[in-house]
Formats: sequence, C-alpha cells, structure tokens
Amino acid sequence: MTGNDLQSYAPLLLHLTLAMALSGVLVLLSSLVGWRRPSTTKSQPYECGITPTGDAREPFSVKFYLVAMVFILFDVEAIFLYPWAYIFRELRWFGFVEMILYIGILLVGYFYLWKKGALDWNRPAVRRDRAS
Amino acid sequence: MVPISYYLALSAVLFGLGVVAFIFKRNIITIFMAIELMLNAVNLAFVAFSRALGQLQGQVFVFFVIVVAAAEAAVGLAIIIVIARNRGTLNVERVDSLKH
Amino acid sequence: MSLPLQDLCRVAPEIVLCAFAMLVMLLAPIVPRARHGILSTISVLGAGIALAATRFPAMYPGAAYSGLFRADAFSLFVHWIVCGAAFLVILGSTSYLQREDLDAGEFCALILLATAGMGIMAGAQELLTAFIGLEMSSIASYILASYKRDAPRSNEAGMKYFLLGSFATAFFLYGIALFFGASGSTRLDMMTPLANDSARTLLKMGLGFIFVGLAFKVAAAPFHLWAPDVYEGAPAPVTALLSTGPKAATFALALRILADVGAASPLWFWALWVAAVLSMFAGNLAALVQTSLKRMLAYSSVAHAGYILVALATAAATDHAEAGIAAALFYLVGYALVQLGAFLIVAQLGGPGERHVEIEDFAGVARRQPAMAACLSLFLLSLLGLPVTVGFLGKFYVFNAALESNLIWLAILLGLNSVIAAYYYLRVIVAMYMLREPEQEIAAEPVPWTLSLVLWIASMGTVYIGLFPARVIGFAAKAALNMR
Amino acid sequence: MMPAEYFLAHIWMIPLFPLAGAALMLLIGRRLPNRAVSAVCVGSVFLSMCFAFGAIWQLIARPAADRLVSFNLFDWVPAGAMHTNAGNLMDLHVPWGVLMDPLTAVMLLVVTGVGFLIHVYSIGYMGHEGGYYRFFGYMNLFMFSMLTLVLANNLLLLFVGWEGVGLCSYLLIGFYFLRKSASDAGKKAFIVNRIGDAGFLLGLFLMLGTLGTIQFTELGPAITAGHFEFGNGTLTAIALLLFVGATGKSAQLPLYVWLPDAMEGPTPVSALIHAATMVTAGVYMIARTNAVFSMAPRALEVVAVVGCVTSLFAATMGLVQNDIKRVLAYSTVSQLGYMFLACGVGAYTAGVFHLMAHAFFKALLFLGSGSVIHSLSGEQDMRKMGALWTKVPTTARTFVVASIAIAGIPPLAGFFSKDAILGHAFEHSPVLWLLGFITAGMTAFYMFRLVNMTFFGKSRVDHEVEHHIHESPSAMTVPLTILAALSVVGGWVGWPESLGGSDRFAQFLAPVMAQHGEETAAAASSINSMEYLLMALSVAIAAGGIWLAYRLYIQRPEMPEKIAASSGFLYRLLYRKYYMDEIYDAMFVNRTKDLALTLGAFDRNVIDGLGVDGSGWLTRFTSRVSMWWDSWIVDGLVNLAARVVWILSYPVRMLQTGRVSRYALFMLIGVLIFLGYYLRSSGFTLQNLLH
Repeated sequence: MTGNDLQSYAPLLLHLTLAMALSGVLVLLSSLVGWRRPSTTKSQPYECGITPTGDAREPFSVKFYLVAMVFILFDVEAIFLYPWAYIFRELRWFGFVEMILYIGILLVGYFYLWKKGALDWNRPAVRRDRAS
Repeated sequence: MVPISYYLALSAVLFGLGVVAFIFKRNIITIFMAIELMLNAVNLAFVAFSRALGQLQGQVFVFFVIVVAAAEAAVGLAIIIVIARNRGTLNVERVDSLKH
Repeated sequence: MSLPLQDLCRVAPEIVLCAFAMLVMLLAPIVPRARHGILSTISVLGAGIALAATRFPAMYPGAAYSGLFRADAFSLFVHWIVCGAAFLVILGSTSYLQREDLDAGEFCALILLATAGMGIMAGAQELLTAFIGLEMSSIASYILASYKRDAPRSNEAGMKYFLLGSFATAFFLYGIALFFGASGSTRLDMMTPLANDSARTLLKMGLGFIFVGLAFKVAAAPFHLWAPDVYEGAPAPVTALLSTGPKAATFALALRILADVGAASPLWFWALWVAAVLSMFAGNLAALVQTSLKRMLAYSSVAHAGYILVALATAAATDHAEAGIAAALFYLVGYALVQLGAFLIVAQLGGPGERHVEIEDFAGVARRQPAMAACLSLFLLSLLGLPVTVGFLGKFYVFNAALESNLIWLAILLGLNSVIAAYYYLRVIVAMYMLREPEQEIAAEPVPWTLSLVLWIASMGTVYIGLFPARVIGFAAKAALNMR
Repeated sequence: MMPAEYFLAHIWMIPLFPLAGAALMLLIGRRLPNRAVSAVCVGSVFLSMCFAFGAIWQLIARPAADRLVSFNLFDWVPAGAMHTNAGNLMDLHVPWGVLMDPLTAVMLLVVTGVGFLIHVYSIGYMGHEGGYYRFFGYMNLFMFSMLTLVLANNLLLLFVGWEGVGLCSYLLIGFYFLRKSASDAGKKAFIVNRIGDAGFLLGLFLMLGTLGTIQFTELGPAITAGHFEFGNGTLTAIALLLFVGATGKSAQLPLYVWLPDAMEGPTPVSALIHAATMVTAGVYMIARTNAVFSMAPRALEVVAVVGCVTSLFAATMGLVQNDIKRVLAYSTVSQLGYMFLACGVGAYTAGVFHLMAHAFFKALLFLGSGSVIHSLSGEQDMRKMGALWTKVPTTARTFVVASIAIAGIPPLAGFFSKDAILGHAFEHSPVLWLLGFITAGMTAFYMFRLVNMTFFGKSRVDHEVEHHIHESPSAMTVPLTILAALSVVGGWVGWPESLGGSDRFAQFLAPVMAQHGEETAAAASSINSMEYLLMALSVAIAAGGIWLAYRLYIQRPEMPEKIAASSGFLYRLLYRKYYMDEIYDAMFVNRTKDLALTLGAFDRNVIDGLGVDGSGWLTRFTSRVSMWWDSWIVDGLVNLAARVVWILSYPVRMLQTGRVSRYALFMLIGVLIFLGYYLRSSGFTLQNLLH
C-alpha cells in the first residue's frame, strides 16, 4: 500500500469524521438542553396503547425464512452488475441489451414469486398446491 | 507481501474443516453451513490464484460461485423446511428410512 | 460490438429450452390448475423444438463465446440424448402428474432447465461453464427429487441428493480452482505447458478432485451410495430423468476432458479401471438381493455406469481413444431409451402413491396388462444384453473396445457381471409371467395414450437400433473422431 | 413360371414365416380360436419347410464343387462409418447374411422337417391345455431363432439365434408356470446357458481380433493367410472358449445339469428343443468352425474327452431313472456326448450324421413317450405302466422301432451313425472307443428296460387310469409313423463303403469339411477286417444289452426289485431261492426232466448269476453315484452360488446405512484413496506444493 493509494480514500475519511462529529454533537445537545421526569408509564415499551404480553423471543414464522431466501437470491444477482458497470462503456449497446435481458429474466422470477403469493403476508406463505 | 502458498494452505484448511464438519455434525443446517464453508474455501483459492497469476478471471469465477451458492442455499433451505415440517426433526441420523 | 449470431446459433438448443422454461413459469400461476395439461403440452413442444434446434449447431460447428462452449458432432450427439430424454420424460409423466395431483408447471419448467444445464455440460469447453451447467442440472434435480412435498420418502431423497450433491460439487469446484492455479486458465483446449513441479502436482490434485465430482454425478462406486436411496425415494419419472440425462451429460464432460487434457488420460486410467470394476460388482451384487423393483433398477443403473466406465477406461488407455468414446456414446443411447421406459412403466404400474413397486407386486402383470408386461420384459432383456436389442450391441461395442485396447481383465469381468445380471432381471420377468397374482387385487389402470406413445417409441427404438445400428454407431464414431 | 434357383435366392425368407406366426400369436393370439391358431402356426412352419426343401433340392442340383450360396441382406454392425485416416477404427464389420451349403442343408432338413412334424403332433397333444396360442407362439418364435442360427453366415448372427433359442427354451420350459419346479427349471436352464454364452462371446471377440473375420466362409482362407502353425496357442484358446459355449447349449459336462430339469416342459418341447434341434446347436457350431478347431489339436482332445466322458456318465444315470422322460433326457445327453466325441476325433461328418439320425429317433422317442403319458392321462412313472403294447399299438410299435434304432441294430439309422463314430474313435485312440463301446451297451440296456417296463410285462397301471387308456389321435400317431420310417431309412444315406454302399453323406458334406476330405477318404478307403470286427462287436454289445433288459424285466420282472433290495448278499439270496426250486423239482418232477432241470439250473445259476449280479451291482453303484452327484455337486453348487451371492452382496448393502454422514465418510475415503494414488505416483511433498 503506497501513499497515493491512501489519498484516494481521503474524501471517504472526511465524510466519516463529519458524520461522527455531527451525531455526537446532537446527542450531547439533547442531553444538555432537555430535562426528564421518568414514570412507570413512560418506561413501558409502548407508552401509549396495549400493555405488552409474553416474551419477545418467539420462533419466527416460516414466511420470514422464505422472504430471507428470496432476498438472498435477488440480492446476490446484483453482483453481476458490478463488472458490467465497470466495462459498460466498451460494451455499448451490446452490453446494454445483454443486461436488459438479464434483468428481464430476473423479472420473470419476480413475477413468478409474486403470482405464487410468496410476497403476500396475509395468505399462507406457500400456497399449498395439494388438496391435502 | 504474503506468499500465495499461505492463502492456499488456509483455503485447504478451511475446506478440510468443512469436510470434517459435514461428516461429524448432526444438524442439517450445520451440515449445510459446512458446505458453504467449503465453497468459500474454494473462493479463497480462486482469489489467491488470480492474484498470483495477475489476472482477473479468478475473481469473476468467485462471482459465479457466490451466485450458485446462493441458489443452492435457497433450494437447500426449502428442502430442509419441508423435512422439518414432515418429520419434526433436523437430525440427519433420524432421516434414514431409505437404506440397504 | 454486434450480436454474434453464430454464437447464438451454437447454443440454440439451450436458448430454446430456457425460453420455454420461462414461458411455462410465466403461465403456471396464470393458467388455472385444472388446465395445467396445457403446460405439459407446451413443455413437450419446447423439448421437441430444442431437439430440432440442434440443427443450428450442426450448421455452424465451432467454438462459441471465445471458446467457452463448443458445438461439434460430439456435443450434438449428447444433445440428442439429453433433449430426447427430456422430451420422453415430460411426455410420459403427464398422466403421472395428474394421478399424483402434482403441479405440472414447475415440474416441466424444472426439467427443461435441468436439460439446458445438461446441454451446457455437453458442450462446455471451459471448466467453469461446465460447472454452471452441472449446477443448473443439479439444483433443478434437487427440487425434482423432493417434488412430492408431502411424501417423506421424497423429501428424504431430495435432502440426501442435495447434501451429498453439494458435497461433491464442492470437491469438483476445488478441483477447478487447483486446475486454474496450475494452468493459469480453465479452458480445456488451452493447456499451457506447466511451469514447474508444484504446478504439475496442483494439476494432478485438481484432476483428482474433478474426477471425484464427475464420478459422484454418474453414481460410480465408491461414490454411488446416494444413488439407490435417491432413485428409490424420488418420483419415478424424476428417477427416469436422473438416471439418464445427467449421466449422459457427465460422461460427455468426462470424455471431453479426457480428449482435450493430455494429462488426464494417464492420471484417470486406473481410477476409471477401479471405479468401473467396483461399480459393476457393487451394482450387480446389491441388485441381486433387492425386493423392490425400483431399487433394483437403481442398483442396476450403478452397474451400467460401470459398463460405460469400462468404455471410458479403454478411451483413457489407448492413444486412439475413438473406439472407446464411440462405444460409450452408443451405450448411452441404448441405456437412456431402456432405462427411461423401465422407470416410466414402474411409475404407471406402481399405482397411486407408487405403493406397488415391490417385485412380487408385479406378479401376474402379464395377465393384467400384457402390453406393459411385454414392454418391460423387452427393456429388461435389453438391459440384460440379449441380441437384437440395443443393449446387446452396446455391450458388444464396449467389449470390443476393451479387447482392442488389451484390457482383457476388464472384458472378462464385464462378461462375468453380465452373467450375474441375468439372474435378477429374470426374476422380474418370471414374476410378471409365471407367478400367480397377489391376493389383494391391484386394479389395472388404463394406460394413457401419452405414456403408451413414449413406451412405443422406446421399445421400437430398442429393437430398431438393435437391428440397424449403422446410423447411430456411425454418428457416434463421427462424434468420437472430431473430438480431437 | 419360377426363375431358376428361386428357393436358393430366397432362403432368407425361411425364418420369416415362423416369425410372422409368432408375432401374430403374441399380439392377437388370445382372441383366435384354437383351430385358427394351429392353422397359422403349423402353416407357417410348413411354408418354411417347403422353402427349405426347395432350396435343398436346388442345392443338390448344383455340381458338388459350387454347392455354396452366401449373400448379405444388410450391414448389421457396419464398419463403413468407423474408418479413420489412421485406418479402421474398430475392425468390426458384421453383415446380416445367410449361408447355404451342405451342412446348412442337413440342419435345415432336420429343423424344418422334424419341427413341422412336432408342430402337427402338438395340435393333438396340447389340445386340452390352456394357453394354446402362447404355446404355439413360443414354438414359432423358437423355429425363427433356430432357423436364424442355422442360416447365419457369421458367428455373431449365429449368436443371435443362439440366444434366441435359449430364451424360447426358457419360456417353453416354464410353460406350466403354475408348477414352481417348472419356472425354476426354466431359470436354471437360462442361467447355465448364460455361463456358456460368456465363453462364446469371448471366443468370438478373440477370433475377431486374431483372424479379423467371423464369416464362416472366410475362416479357412484367413487361417491359411495368417500362416498359423498347427496347434497355435491363440487358435486353441478360441476353440476352447467356443467349446465352453457349446457345453452350455448342448448340455455337456459340467454344464449338463439343466437338461434333465428341462423335462418340466411339455413333451413336444422336449422333443423339439431338448432332443432334436436346440441342444445340437453346439455340435453344429463346432462343425461350422471346424477350420479353427482342426488347427487346435489340444482343444480337439478336450472336446473328445469331455464328449466321451459325458456320454458314459449320462448313460449310467439313465440306467436307474424311473421317470420315462428323464431316461430319455439322460440318453440325449449321452448321445450328444457321442457327437462331441466324433467332432473331437476330427470326424465332423460322422458327428453331423449322428446328429441327423439322433434327431429322427430321439424326437420319435420323446413324442412316443408323450403319447404314452397322454394316453395314461399324465402318468410319467414307468413303475406305474406296463402291458401297453396292445392298448396303444401304433405308439408302441413306433417306439420299439426308435429304440432299436438308438440301440444301434442294423440296418436302422442309429447303427450307421454310431458305427461311424466308433470307427473314427478307434482310429484315434482305443480308450475312447472302449468307453463309447460300453456306453453303447448301456444305451441298449436302458432303452429296452424302458420299452419293457412300459409296453410289456404285466400292467401296473392305477385302476382309475386303467379303464380309459386310449390310443392318441391321428394328429399324434401320423407324425410318429413318419418319424419311425425316417429312423429306419434315415441312416442309409450314410451306408459305408465297407458294407457295399457309397458313403453319400460324407461325400455330400466333404466340401464343408474340405481340409478333412483326405482324412475321411482315408478312413473310408481303409476297409479292413478291424472295421468289420468293430461293427460286429458294437452290434453284439447292443444285442447283449437288449437281451439283459429282456432277461431282467420280462422273464424275471421281480428281479430288479430284488436286486435293489438286496444289500450285497444278492448271490446267496438267489442261491437259496433256487435251492428251494430244486427241492420242489426233486419232490414232484419225475426223473425224465433231470437233464432239462440241470440245464435250467446251469442256465439260471451261472448266467443269471453273472449277468444279473453284475448288472445289479452296476445298477446300485450308478444309482449311488448319480444320487451323490445330484445331491452334493448339483444342488450343492446351486446353494453355494446363492450363499456366495448373499455374502458378497452383504458389504455392499451394509454400506447403505441410509445415513448421509456415513455416505459422505465413504466418499471421503474414496477421495483419499484416489488422491493418495495420484500423489504417490508423483513424489508429492508439502514443499513442492508450497513453492
């Protein structure tokens, strides 16, 4: 790693420092300016509305796994956008058409999921195809 | 600069760990993660080689491997869920009705 | 940069297959379940069009996409096998899907995608492309194997296939990595002379791991353990596909590596020898004592993988490997026809839920369903290697190739195994023709015309190629010759 | 107006008629009435018989020099597409072609002629059986395969027919499939044959690799062109491997075990397949490839010895059987042994001659026994027969004719063929001749034992069976009569010079056995007293066997039981009995009969003593041997095979624990083994991996 490598990261560093400073200042101000009177009602998770019941750590419904899988798939497919974007200019229209095709194929999958109701929270996660 | 052989040794060790975990773990999910470990060991090897050979091919391969691994993960998890639903267990030792 | 039309032509079958798969997936949620027969029809159409589309690669042979893919007589031949297998399986499984109340859309789409993957394997000239093809077919097969969601056996088959398959895939991939590291490329046809001794070692290990992955895929001993369980648990039409298409594609890939990578032949020869012998004996001996016809056929498919491995061994042994390659290709054709037919018959006669796949359940089939019994007997006799069936000529060519490259012992062991095999195939025929019907009468369901069409094609092919093999073996030889 | 040599040009059609019949039967047979079924199937065989006879006639019409018709129908396993610029990819080019020469003519005569008669007979015999159409369909399929085998002009096509007849015999043996024993017998036959076939195939490929051809007509030239020295090792190996195939198909030691069980099939099947045609395929194949065999003296010796021992061995077993069909089965094995003996001593002509004669009289014997069984409504045990001579006259007379023929009494067929074989055997080695000679005696004995127990003596038939014994319908008796006539005159074509004939048969076959022409000529020309002596001896021992059977089973019907009962003190028992006879005589018979009495006493004591005691001892001995053999060797082998299979398959199945982890573990072991092999093959160390 040589020095001018690091220089190319300088803006990033600046941005980082600014963000941290800003957030720190805001927290500090609120704690200094505002005053507080704690009470049981306030210290509840939901201050207004129903009183909480049961434990928060319940087993998730299968729907979550399903959505997680779908997310993984569509997320990972995005990988191929990076090299494509890198050489987009050399490829010109050819590259563009190819990528359109690629996205189109992904959209087919998306449409399939949608129609199958995998994204629908009200119906059971996977429409059971069998009479049973 | 770190010699390539170290990367290779590391990937070999990871791969071996994956194999061992595959054989000795009982929970299907764990076994599945062992497979992922093996695949990532391979990715490491790819990247190391592409670095050593000074070409980008290896890293593109990694992309493909990752995507395929994701697809496998989706299918695998689906199958595992079905198994869990029908058998109520995730222990491979108990899923052995087909034998001999 | 313009659209390379010739390259598109060279992968035309795959494009057709994928396009139809997507079309079916688009239609599947829209078309009401009652009319899902349409989807099967479309898929059959797609497989047929893909079969016809092999005309394009035939017109523009050569390397496509900067050498990743290769369209030549060899890949053409294997394309015919896999597309034909897909065609027959989809056509033959329509009635099964209705009977078992399974979703036809996904099923057909998955078969088409798996077939596309097999086609890619058959034409791949670069290891990662081969890997993509392998995974396309494998992942689709995992789903298909566990397609009966509510049948625990089907789930189990899917799970085993998935876990062990991914395990083997990892080895395969590791082999590719080492190969890449050794030769600086994954192109099979561009083996740079190796730099040093360590590179040579890397190549050896890489090829070793690749062999493991392929051996697993073709269910060759000692990597065959998954096959009986998966074949038994999976729905029978799926088994019909699994035991034909992927095997053909994987053998094609192995032959391609043998032909292109000079270092592979000396390395793989003994591995192939040992794997062939182990597979033949493991398959036949285990099949002898099976009581379920489905499982017996599964073991026998392991044995047949062993016979084909004999051909591969001869291809690896001699400097002019054409005889072995041609023999392997010819054997694959006959084997695919027969195995498909047999498993589809099992799917039909097994009855709802495939409850009657034990051999004694087949007692008296000759009286219940004479046509089915005749077809199954024909297929079994072909597997057994009786003359004027294609199976005989397949064994004949393998035998001949083995003896021509002086693998006397392999030939003798092959003969010995064909004697052993006679016994268990005969048991089924005896059961069908010579035993009384079981007490609880199994209702003889009418045979749907689609299935009877498939069986008709398969049996006619079995006899016709057995009588007039000239064209098939001619193509096989041509394929073998222009691999170099 | 037919073109010249129409039939010779159309011999390829001969197998097609039965094929069509079989296809018709197996497709729509179950809907046809029996009358139509028999019309189609027998008609098809009749057609092919007409074509065959026409072809034979036109072949004989040709001059002896070019009695050879061979043409290819189509390229079956082509080599055309397999040519590389580096020459032939696989030097393998097998056409689907037919060959017609004197040897084929003889076989065609036998197969179509006898086959047709047996089909006619089956109409009557199978009349009341279920599955009539199935039976005739299988029979026609068999005729197709057998004719393919006979007409093939190369070894691979012959193998097609070879496997086809094996399959049909399996189907027909198991015809009464509701009998477990039947289907077991069928399976046994098929698997034993497979063992032989493996040898056959290996021999075929070895021949292909060595001579570069498997066309029968090219074998001789290829051998002469190859400049193989006499007794070349490879040729010997080829011959031996082919002979292994022959032992399987023709039921020779040690693969004969399936034939006796094959009698579970219907009797016409036994007559057609297991006597006349299929089992002789091995002999035909050896005669076909005689060019190879006669270059391999070692192999020929093996053939001769195996054939000779088999014939003796089977004959001894035939002595003690009580099932009428099993006697005939063992006799068939024994006669096949004769044929192999003939081939082994280089007298292929004699072998084929005996093949033809045997086809006639053995088919007749089986059909006759079938007729007897039919008339006794299914009884096969000879101890429950007897005194049928008057009740089934035609059957009985024809049967006796056949028995005389097989016993080798001139001038019936058996005499000439057997005599030719024994003569050549004697020239080759007296030991072989002696064994064959003894066998001839035994043959005569057990055949007439069978005749006497069945047709003469007093009736031992069960009473409910007794009163509806009936002669079989004419559909069965007419073929019997024709076959009887053939058994009488069939041998005359081979009337040897030494008896003033001119051995037309040998001359007819000489072109096929070209390289033995001078041999047979020498054998034929050497007319000396020795030959007459041999003939006289064989006739004498045949007569002796007949006489002994007569003595034992007619004059003293109680004798065999006594022999069987007596455990070694036979002579004293006999003696005491005679002692009582003599007291009786002395007390009641006047002195004028003393002379006659003493003569009778002499006759009984000495002759019966020697003959009866000897034969009794032989009977008990052979029965022990055969029982021991069957119970230990045959069954033992079967059980052993099953046990071995179970044990061998055990580890394979035990790997199959159904647990993924185990599978992965075994896969890993496999990986390590393969990798270990690779890395060992290249001196692998960690260093050269790390740098």
